[in-house]
Amino acid sequence: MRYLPHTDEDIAEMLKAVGKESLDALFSTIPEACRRRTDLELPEALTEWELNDIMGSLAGSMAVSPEYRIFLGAGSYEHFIPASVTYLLERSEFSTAYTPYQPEISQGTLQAVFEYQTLVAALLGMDIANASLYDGASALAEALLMAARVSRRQKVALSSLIHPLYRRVVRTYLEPAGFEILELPYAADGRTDLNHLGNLDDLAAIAVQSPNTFGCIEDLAAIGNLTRGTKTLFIASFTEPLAYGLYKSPGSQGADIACGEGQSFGIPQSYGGPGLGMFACLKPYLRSMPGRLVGQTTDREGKRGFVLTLATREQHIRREKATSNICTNSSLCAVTSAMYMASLGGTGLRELAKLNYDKTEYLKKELNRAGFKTPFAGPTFNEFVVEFPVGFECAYQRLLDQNIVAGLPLGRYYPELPNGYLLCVTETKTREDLDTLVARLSNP
Amino acid sequence: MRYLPHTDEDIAEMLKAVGKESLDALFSTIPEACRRRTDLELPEALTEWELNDIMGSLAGSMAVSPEYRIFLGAGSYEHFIPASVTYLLERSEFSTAYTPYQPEISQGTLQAVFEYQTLVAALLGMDIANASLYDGASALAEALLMAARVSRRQKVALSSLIHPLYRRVVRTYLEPAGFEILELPYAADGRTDLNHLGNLDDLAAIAVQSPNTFGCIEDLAAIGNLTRGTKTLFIASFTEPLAYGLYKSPGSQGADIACGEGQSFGIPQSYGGPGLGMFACLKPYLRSMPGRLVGQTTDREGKRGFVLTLATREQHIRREKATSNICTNSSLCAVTSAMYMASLGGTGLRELAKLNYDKTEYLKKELNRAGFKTPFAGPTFNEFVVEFPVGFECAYQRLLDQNIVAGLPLGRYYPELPNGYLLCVTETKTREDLDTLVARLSNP
Amino acid sequence: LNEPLLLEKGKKGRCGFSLPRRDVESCPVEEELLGEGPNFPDLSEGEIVRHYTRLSTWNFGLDSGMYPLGSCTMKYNPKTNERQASLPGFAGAHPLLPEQLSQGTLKMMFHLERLLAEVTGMDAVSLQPAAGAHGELAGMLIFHAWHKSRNSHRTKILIPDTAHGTNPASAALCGFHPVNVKSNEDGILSAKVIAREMDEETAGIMITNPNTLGLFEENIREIADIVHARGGLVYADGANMNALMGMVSMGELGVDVLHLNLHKTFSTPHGGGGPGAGSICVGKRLEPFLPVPRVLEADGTYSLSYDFPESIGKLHAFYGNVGVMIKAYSYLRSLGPDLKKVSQLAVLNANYIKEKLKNTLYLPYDRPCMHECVFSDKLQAQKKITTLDMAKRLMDYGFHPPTIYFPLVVSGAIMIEPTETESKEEIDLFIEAFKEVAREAEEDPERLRNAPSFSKVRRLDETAAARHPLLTSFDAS
Amino acid sequence: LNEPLLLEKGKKGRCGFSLPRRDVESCPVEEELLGEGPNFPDLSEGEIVRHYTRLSTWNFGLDSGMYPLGSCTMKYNPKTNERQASLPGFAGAHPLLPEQLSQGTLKMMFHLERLLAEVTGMDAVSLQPAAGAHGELAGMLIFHAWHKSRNSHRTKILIPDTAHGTNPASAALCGFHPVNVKSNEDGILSAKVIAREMDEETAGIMITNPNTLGLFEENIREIADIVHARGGLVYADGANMNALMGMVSMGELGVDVLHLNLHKTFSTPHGGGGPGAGSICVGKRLEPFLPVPRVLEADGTYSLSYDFPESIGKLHAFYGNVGVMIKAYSYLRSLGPDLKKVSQLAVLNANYIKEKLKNTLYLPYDRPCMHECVFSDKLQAQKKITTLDMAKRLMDYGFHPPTIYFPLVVSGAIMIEPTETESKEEIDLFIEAFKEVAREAEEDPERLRNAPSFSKVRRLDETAAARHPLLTSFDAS
Repeated sequence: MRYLPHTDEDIAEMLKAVGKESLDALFSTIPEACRRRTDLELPEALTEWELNDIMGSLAGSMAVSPEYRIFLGAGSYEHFIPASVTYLLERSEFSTAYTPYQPEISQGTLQAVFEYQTLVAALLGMDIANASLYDGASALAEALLMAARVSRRQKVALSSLIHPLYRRVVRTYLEPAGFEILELPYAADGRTDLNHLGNLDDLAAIAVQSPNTFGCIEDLAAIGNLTRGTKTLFIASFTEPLAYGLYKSPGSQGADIACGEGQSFGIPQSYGGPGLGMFACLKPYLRSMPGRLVGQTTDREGKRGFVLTLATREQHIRREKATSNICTNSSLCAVTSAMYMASLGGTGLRELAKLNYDKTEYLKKELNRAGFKTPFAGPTFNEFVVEFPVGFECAYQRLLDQNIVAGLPLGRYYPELPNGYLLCVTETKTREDLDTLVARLSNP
Repeated sequence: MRYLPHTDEDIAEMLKAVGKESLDALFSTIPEACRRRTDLELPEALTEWELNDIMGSLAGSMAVSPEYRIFLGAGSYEHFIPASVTYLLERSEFSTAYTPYQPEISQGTLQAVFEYQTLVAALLGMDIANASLYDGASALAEALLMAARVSRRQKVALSSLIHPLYRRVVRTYLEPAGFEILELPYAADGRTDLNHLGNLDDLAAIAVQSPNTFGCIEDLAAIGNLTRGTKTLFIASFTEPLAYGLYKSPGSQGADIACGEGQSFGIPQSYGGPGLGMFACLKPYLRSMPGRLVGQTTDREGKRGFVLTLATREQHIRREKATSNICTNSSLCAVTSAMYMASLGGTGLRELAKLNYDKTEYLKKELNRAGFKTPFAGPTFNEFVVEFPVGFECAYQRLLDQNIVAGLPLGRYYPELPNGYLLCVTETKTREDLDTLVARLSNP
Repeated sequence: LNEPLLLEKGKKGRCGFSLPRRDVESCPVEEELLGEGPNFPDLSEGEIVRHYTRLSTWNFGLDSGMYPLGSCTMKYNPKTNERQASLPGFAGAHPLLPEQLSQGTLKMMFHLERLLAEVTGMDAVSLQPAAGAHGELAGMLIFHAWHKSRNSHRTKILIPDTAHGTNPASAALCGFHPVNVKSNEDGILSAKVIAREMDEETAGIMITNPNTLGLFEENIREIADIVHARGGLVYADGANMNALMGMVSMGELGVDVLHLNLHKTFSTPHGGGGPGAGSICVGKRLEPFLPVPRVLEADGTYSLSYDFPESIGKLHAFYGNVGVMIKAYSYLRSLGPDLKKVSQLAVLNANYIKEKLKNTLYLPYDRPCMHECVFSDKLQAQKKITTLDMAKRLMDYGFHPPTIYFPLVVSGAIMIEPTETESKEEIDLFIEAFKEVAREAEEDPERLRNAPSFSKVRRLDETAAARHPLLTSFDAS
Repeated sequence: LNEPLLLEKGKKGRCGFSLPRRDVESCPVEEELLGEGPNFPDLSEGEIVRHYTRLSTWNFGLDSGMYPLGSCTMKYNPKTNERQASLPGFAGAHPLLPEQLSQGTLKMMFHLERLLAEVTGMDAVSLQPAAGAHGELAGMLIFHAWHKSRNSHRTKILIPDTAHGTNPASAALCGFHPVNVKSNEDGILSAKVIAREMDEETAGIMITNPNTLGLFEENIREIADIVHARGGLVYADGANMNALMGMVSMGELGVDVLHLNLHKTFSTPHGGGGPGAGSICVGKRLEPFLPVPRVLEADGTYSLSYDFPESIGKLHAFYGNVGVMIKAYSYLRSLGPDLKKVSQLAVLNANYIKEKLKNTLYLPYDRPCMHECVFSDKLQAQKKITTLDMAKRLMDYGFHPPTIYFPLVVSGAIMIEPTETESKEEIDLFIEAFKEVAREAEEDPERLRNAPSFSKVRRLDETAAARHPLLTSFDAS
């Protein structure tokens, strides 16, 4: 096997050195009763070439662009990824390194993550950001746990327009530990209705997502005004960070924590993972923050360098009192997103965000013109809800056969919207794609 | 444009520093009469994403495996390329470097090429090898010119079973300079007929290819015996170096120069180029050898290092008296082939060569059993000639429609073989592929 | 080569990204929502490529040299796995595609689960956890859900001192209080101690096997029987599974829940700290509690099902780190039954190092080890040379240092895990280097204290970093 | 990190290659032909990856830093070009595929020829030559064939002292005797000199324009007229085309044949010395002589034709370096009319360096330069510091040195070509570094003579290498 360097001769010499007769004898400390009684029943080893065939045919069965036109967003976004980012990320000094525990020979990862922290903090308008969490959903769960630690409260309010799958993850994390979750309904304009919030005295946090699951931009300023001066933390979640190239940042609107999914920034969709949990907050919360942090320091000669820092918050030091159990995170995805953000730059980010917005507005208008309803009037970014006619399911299926995925049916998550579909338009869609969609929808 | 870093401000500052008013003014030394009168009429610049679409559709129109089963060899061979080789080769320290004129910061390329020279010399059974030439055809032409320099003779004998396109290249190189070319016919067994050679007194070289264009292994020993002790050089050319994993090397059979195409060793076929001109010879000819050479030396501290050496043979020093005009060669392809040879190792090379041989023999036998004639009895490696029935062209065309390319029609190059086809079988073909081919040929 | 920070580079107006052609009109944006966009630096593509290329050269990766980090299983990451995961059909797939359009990935996931079940000897698998600690959390949530389903409320959990560091934190997240259990003089757990600690308020035990001393927990079956008899469950941290493939069936040992680190045992790259994947494996009776959705198969068609009412729920927005799964699946299919040989050679390499270095470094538990061995700096302490000094000096010899100061049960621990992909020659070089470092500790201790000498930076001040945290360029400027 | 030679590594029985499954029986091989196979070292895949990864880190590439090699046009090599060339449809295509199955590549080649014709202002193009010098050879063969077609036998060729070094060797290959022509005190050719040298035995002239001093040959039209009037042809070495795109039409200048280096002007990587591509462009009257096969188009269908009886024949086994062409085509399509800006900025960068360094280094020709500028070590000579010393010292500052000791017409030449992809900041750093080196030449000359200090090896003994050539591991051991 080409990964195993041992020749028979090597094995013989090494066994001799350790005083064992056979490879099996190495396992002498495993009691007989603990030994596996049967051989591994695994399919025969494949050659590299057979593997290529098999994986090629599995991958070939998936519906992806350019063969398919996919108008799905809802937490995973199709964006163009520069070949330069793909190349850089494949450099094995980045990809095959471990967590940078030995900083002197890990300055590449450390500086790149430090820059990532800087870019994320700038993007979200926050003071500090960590080195990443698993994904947007677990980042939100960690943010709520952090708010509970900071506020010493057990109840959190969650907008019902937070991604439905994120809310399921939050329940998984919070319910066993005895937290209470209040879900906030939404208003007619497709934004969170804060009227039923009641008083904040027992609330650890209010969490909303913007753009929310209907694609609408939440009134973050209003929430910021509500929580300002209280012990309740304002958590702004997101699934599409590109929106902050155009819209005001959570930090500028009074958020205490901003967290969400960074997949949009140069990370392949990969059927939902790996993703990138972005996590940023205000400086006073630093020591309650989950996840790794990279900090700047100097070496013995006074030269700038970077290290993992504040590990005292982490599980390997604080054990059960750690701010979180997170250890392996999404470091390579964080570096990827930094490469992507650097590629865009401030100028490019704004232009790209505006283009997403404009293309989405174009589709919205064309759909309206063709007679389709868009039930929510709130401003959107690159997603919006459209109400298709009753019985649209068959048409949806026919469009699939024409290699078009016409959005996400919302009825599964919002039963009150049985004909609601969430459509997403990114820069990957040309005007022709949009015109084709409208035409096919009109004559499915 | 994302490759051009200059901002308007940069341009203004720099123009000021050089004392010019505008970018156009930089070209003031170009007389008005020499200025281009019209703008470049080039198609509008494409975005990276448009380019992906266009190139994807161009590439998509090409017939390649796994969609097609292609039984073509004849100088370009489909072999499996390990993902590890592809990865390593993409490392930009190798790919984006220039010729290693500054050895202290080019030890990567230099050591890799030194190792390449070692592997090639070992493969071909020769003393020394150069750092590569363009491709197998120009390597043969350079070998013949070198033989002429060494022997001070103007006439060379070429087997007619040297790749027909190589022979055309040789004519291009040799005829304007007044060299005479004698073509040696082939015998009934598909090997070069040496009977018409005559005396060697005016011959600079005898060149044969093995395996030859009919896939047959030439009797190199016989030629070695002929030229031994004479001033006539024996040049062994090849298009498929993998054969030397199984068959005796040219060096062991008395060749003075061995040269040919190294594409088989990990280099993509790429519609014929870039290839790799492998070139090796005996040490006495060192100073007449064309092309770059890497040699071992030491640095000031006595540490081993590598440099380009014997540049006094080359054009930038010797100008018109150089051994060749070659400058840029196929360095990255040489490194690739070294990676590939290292991946196989001696053990793997032999096994892979034997597998090519065995699969080819299998097809040969199955074709014979199905009633097809294989006109030449000489031993072969991974190619052989089959004589299809008169009027086979239509069947050939029908097989194309079934995504099978049933070999190369030889009539174009050897009019006496109007129904001869050269079939190639490498390790990329499974027994099932071979059985399918025979079945389809039998019932086209 | 030096390279400034990104934020110290760039000029407004550059762009390293190919902005798509604008083919629609510009639309106005609601004024009060419109932001200014972050003030990222603008760079050309060439500048970005150079920036990250330079940064990469300051990093030591597995492809740079031996990386014998104990407990981390830094084995060679095959390049073909990367190729497979980047196939457009995999990399470009949207997670909410209709099932009929995503059969390939679902099939891969289904089969990967079956393969992992066979390797571990467990009955059912969920690939959803995104990392080892995420898998531990899933395990603890399953403990919690199982007890709850039996109307039992248990608050404690046993965790040996030789367990992985994440275990207590994962348990605490589910409201369990960790009870520290000491290993015996052989470095393993004794059944007696467990019998004493295990009670009706204890949800179960989290065992790392082989433990972090690299030793097989020989009494695991007895321990499992005790825990089960008192209504508890047994969790095994499978991060060290690289020692045991084909040798042991975790299910037969009495393990109820086990997580695997696909980025350790199954060769997916660590990425400088992730992404990984922490698949979780359970016995039959715990299958109903696995995270949703689960991948089902019927008549050759694959689907995702949320219809498991006892499930602990979701742990990840979608289905976990599918890109990582593809690499692990490629590895498993490439090795097949050779996985047993992987474990044998990993254990051979570790025992070889243990034998060869045990006269150079203090070996607290001189017994046959599994895939890693643990030394300490006791012999060097007289010269006031610490584990840290030796680790830093190893860098100068071209090796990544081993894991240091872990496990906590050994003071000044040096935890070496070579993995099976290191050749005897490389290991011999490593041994020689370590011996040389030990010699230097005797003869030239200052040299060690000043190490490393050849790295991008010299020894860094980690204390200052923590005392005055500078976490962004804005902070630092 | 050190790394032994391949031949010093490995153990018999390893294999880093996945050998395909044997699905046919083994057949006997004729005994007397059967060899033993070469004694290559056997290594595992991981060992090979590590070997070449380590080697790569000892190399300076364009992605490592500024690479201002004069006459080499080391511009940023866009990553998307690599992506396109590695598309399976391109990379996996057999050159003898039936035309109906290879339309995509043929179409690319046809259009690339048209684009290059437009950029140069020439009429017809062949992409076949595999490198610049191969293009020169093609050009000389065309000279030869053209004269022959007119029954004229000419034996000489004019080559200025400011031409590229390959020119005389290329001419000699076709039997031409090069006649060296001196440039004037401004560093360019004067028409008078050409009028004196050009005679009826001279086949023509090979001009490099801009020449190797980085200067535009202002008299080129007049020179071309003279050469043409006496029955000769004008060859232009287009290696320096990066200076002139959109500014000059070579055809209008009177150039009959021109080669382009796709690996210089059109951004394809140099690969440590190749593969490149040296496409050749000609005026209408020389089109019949271009190499075969040529790519033809009819009704949107592309084909290869050998039907050009006056052709010089074939220069390459197939059609040249198609993989390189794909990258150049991608570049051309990505830039479009911005190519003019490429040349403007390349010239701006060079002039900026010339201005900024002309008080530090001796500038033999103080005139506006094109894409490169040539200094010399005259000012440093008093301290016995040579161009070589300064070049080696620049490495310590993180820069690849410029081209040195070329062109020959300037003694101790330092030839700097920044290209357009270097930013002003990077160029300012380079200028600052060079000034620092010049300061050191004054103050600490020994430091320069000992440079480089931070590279893998110190200054290497090139004389010894040539005196006792060790060209393989067998030689050297």
